[in-house]
Amino acid sequence: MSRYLVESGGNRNLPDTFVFTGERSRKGYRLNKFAMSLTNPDNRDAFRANEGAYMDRHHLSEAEKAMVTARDWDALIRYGGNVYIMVKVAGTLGVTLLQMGAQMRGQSLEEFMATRPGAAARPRKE
Amino acid sequence: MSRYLVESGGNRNLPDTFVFTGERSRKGYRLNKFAMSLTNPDNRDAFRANEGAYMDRHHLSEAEKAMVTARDWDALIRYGGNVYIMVKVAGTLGVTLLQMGAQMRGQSLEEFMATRPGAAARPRKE
Amino acid sequence: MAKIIGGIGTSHAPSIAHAYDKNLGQDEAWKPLFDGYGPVKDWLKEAAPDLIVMIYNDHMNRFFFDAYPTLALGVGEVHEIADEGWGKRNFPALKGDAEFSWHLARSLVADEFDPTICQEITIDHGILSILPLLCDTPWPAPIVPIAVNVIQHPVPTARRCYKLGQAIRHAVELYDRDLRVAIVGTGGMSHQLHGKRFGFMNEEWDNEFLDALETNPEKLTVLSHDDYMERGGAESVEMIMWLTMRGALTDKVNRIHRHYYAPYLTGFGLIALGCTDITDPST
Amino acid sequence: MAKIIGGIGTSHAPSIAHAYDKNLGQDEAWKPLFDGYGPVKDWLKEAAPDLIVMIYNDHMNRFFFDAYPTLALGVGEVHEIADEGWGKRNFPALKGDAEFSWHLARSLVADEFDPTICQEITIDHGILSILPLLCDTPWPAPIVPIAVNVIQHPVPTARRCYKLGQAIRHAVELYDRDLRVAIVGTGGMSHQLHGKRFGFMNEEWDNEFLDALETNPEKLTVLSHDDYMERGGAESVEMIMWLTMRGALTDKVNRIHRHYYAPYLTGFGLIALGCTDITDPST
Ligand SMILES: [Fe+3]
Ligand SMILES: [Fe+3]
Repeated sequence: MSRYLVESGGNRNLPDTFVFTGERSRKGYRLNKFAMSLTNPDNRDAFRANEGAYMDRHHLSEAEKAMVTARDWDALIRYGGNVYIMVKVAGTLGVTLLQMGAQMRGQSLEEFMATRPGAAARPRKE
Repeated sequence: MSRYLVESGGNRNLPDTFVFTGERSRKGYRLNKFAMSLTNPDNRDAFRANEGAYMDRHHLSEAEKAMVTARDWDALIRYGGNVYIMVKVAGTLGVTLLQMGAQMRGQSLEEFMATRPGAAARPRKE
Repeated sequence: MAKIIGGIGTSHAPSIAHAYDKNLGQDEAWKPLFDGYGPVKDWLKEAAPDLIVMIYNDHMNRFFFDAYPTLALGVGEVHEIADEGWGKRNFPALKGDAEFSWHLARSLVADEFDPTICQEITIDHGILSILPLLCDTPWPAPIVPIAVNVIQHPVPTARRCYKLGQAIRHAVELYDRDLRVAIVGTGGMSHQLHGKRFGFMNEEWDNEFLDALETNPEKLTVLSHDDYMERGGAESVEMIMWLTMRGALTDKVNRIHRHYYAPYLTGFGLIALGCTDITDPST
Repeated sequence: MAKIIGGIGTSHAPSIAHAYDKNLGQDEAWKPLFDGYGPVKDWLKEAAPDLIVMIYNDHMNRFFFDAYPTLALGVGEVHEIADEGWGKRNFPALKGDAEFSWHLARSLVADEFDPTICQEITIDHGILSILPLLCDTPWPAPIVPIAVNVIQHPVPTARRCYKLGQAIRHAVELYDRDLRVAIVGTGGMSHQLHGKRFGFMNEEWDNEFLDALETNPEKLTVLSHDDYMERGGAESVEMIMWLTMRGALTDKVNRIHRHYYAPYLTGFGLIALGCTDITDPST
């Protein structure tokens, strides 16, 4: 096998893993571009004020909009969203990375946190 | 001498030549950024409508503005302007590359064209 | 398995675009240039490549010095035409080949090249000034653009550009579809566009370069940028992009055509070389 | 002549930034992490480098996939703080060192690296999440940032990252000012942030990596990206940036400090290594 096939990542079909390959980046391009725009505070305000209108301005497809509207992080990432960019959508909507992760694992936040080594040490108040 | 000094360009002090080094790019950054903005037709209109105001919006220094106002292509390039970007300023102002070149050589356009091998063949009407 | 059928080295220049758009191809001053492309255009039509890889440089129409790539690879399905400061030229956008381009990206990165991967790229006269002289619209094949920094020093060495061509050949040979690929390297031959040396041309050196490019390209890879700039003028350093084209071909090549004409500011050179491992009659 | 005095490998994570900004450093959950940085912060203060080269990755805060660099080098006099989607953090901009950075650009390009040269770059948690744990403001030294693509595959090989470190060392040794340079490589150790494998950590592998990084880094350079992702989770491939730091050091190194803590989502690792060719008592 050519060296590049060994090196280029995502060839080993790792379980439950969606390596962010060029193919995925290409498919998720428009979605990620929309989400990247949320690094601008005015854009965050505009998105929060009217999610649908903001997504329309970024030409998202109906399927893409539906995944955002449903906060379906698992679907968004399978589709081609990059997790580091999807957290910008989540952050704008007040959803934390821990909440995203619990959802992707099909758990409640409490169930997920109980699996964390540091969880016992963490004040659970917040 | 280290290989990189041989390779990095602009070490041989070529006569009448201003190699576009990092140092020059750094010094001319603001000037080149202003000129690069003229790849947008609305910006070209705005610049033509009021050169001074447009340059102020791009925070050019008085010295930078003066060189543009004087169409002093030689000074602009010595200063740090890149010739491929300065032609965007010239083009917006209706000045051709041949005119820029003649000026940089201290010649009239006719004098310069007379030095060109192809000039004899060229219809001189336009 | 894909294969490289041959390559073209050619100058590029805004003046060529201007002459084309003003319909000056039959003008006395421009006819020698336009006619010179005829045989290469015919060859390209006959050879009918499935894909064209084009090595060129962006003249600050897509990239600025806020983030100027040493190497940039366009991986999109389409590449739009740039506005260089006097309006977009009236040509259809270029079609890309995303699948091949991403394969090329994988292969180049594994081979220790560091391209900036561009899903959006706009094309300037580095490609578009000479493309209409090489083929008619609609563009006959998808184009994969690779932009090399030859503007803001440090620029890659001549040897590095040659090695890039070898790495492109390697990638093409690894590709699992039966594509016939042509490669084009563009860049003005002798010219300098600034200072008292504005208008410098060196016909002798340009032809020496064309000789060596065909039969002994290694000789050109050991020259420094100052060597190029001294012999051909500061802006002629872009000739190193022809070496990328040459690096992608077989060691020995068949010359299809060669042409040179230096009327005003730039040595306009043109060379088409066929790979000797290609037996396909249509080449 | 400049010299590299030592290097630091460290995780980076938005959660560290969050904990810092919420003043959770003495919180039971975060205290082990923050305390772990104490000895390295002390060492850095004592060693007082004149310049810090930082290898990190941008998480789509400066660059997007329209043009995503495999390597990007910040050459500005100042590097602004990025807004990652929840407001800029309240820190002063980083000071750069344009003169050294352009030297580094020249040396890297001559050594066949193809960085995108950035006169404007904004810095995200790849650097900023851990910088306040390594030193106090005002930032004690200029920082030269090098961003590596570890996000959008293809990403550079582990070996290439190591070689980049060697090339940085080479450039530092060519520099004609007597600078004492530290190098930092950042990147989360084991972690995966998506899918059912979200939250995956592998303490055993992380520590094996730390062992080998110190004494046998070559062993880590032959692993493929899939090896890294299988052992540490998909996002942990950014560990290859630690190899750049290691490649810039002497073959043998003095361990200053090592720390590991994996409370929630990411293996937080930290190692500081001094170069054995440095006799300066302040290191
Ligand atoms: Fe050019
Ligand atoms: Fe990271």
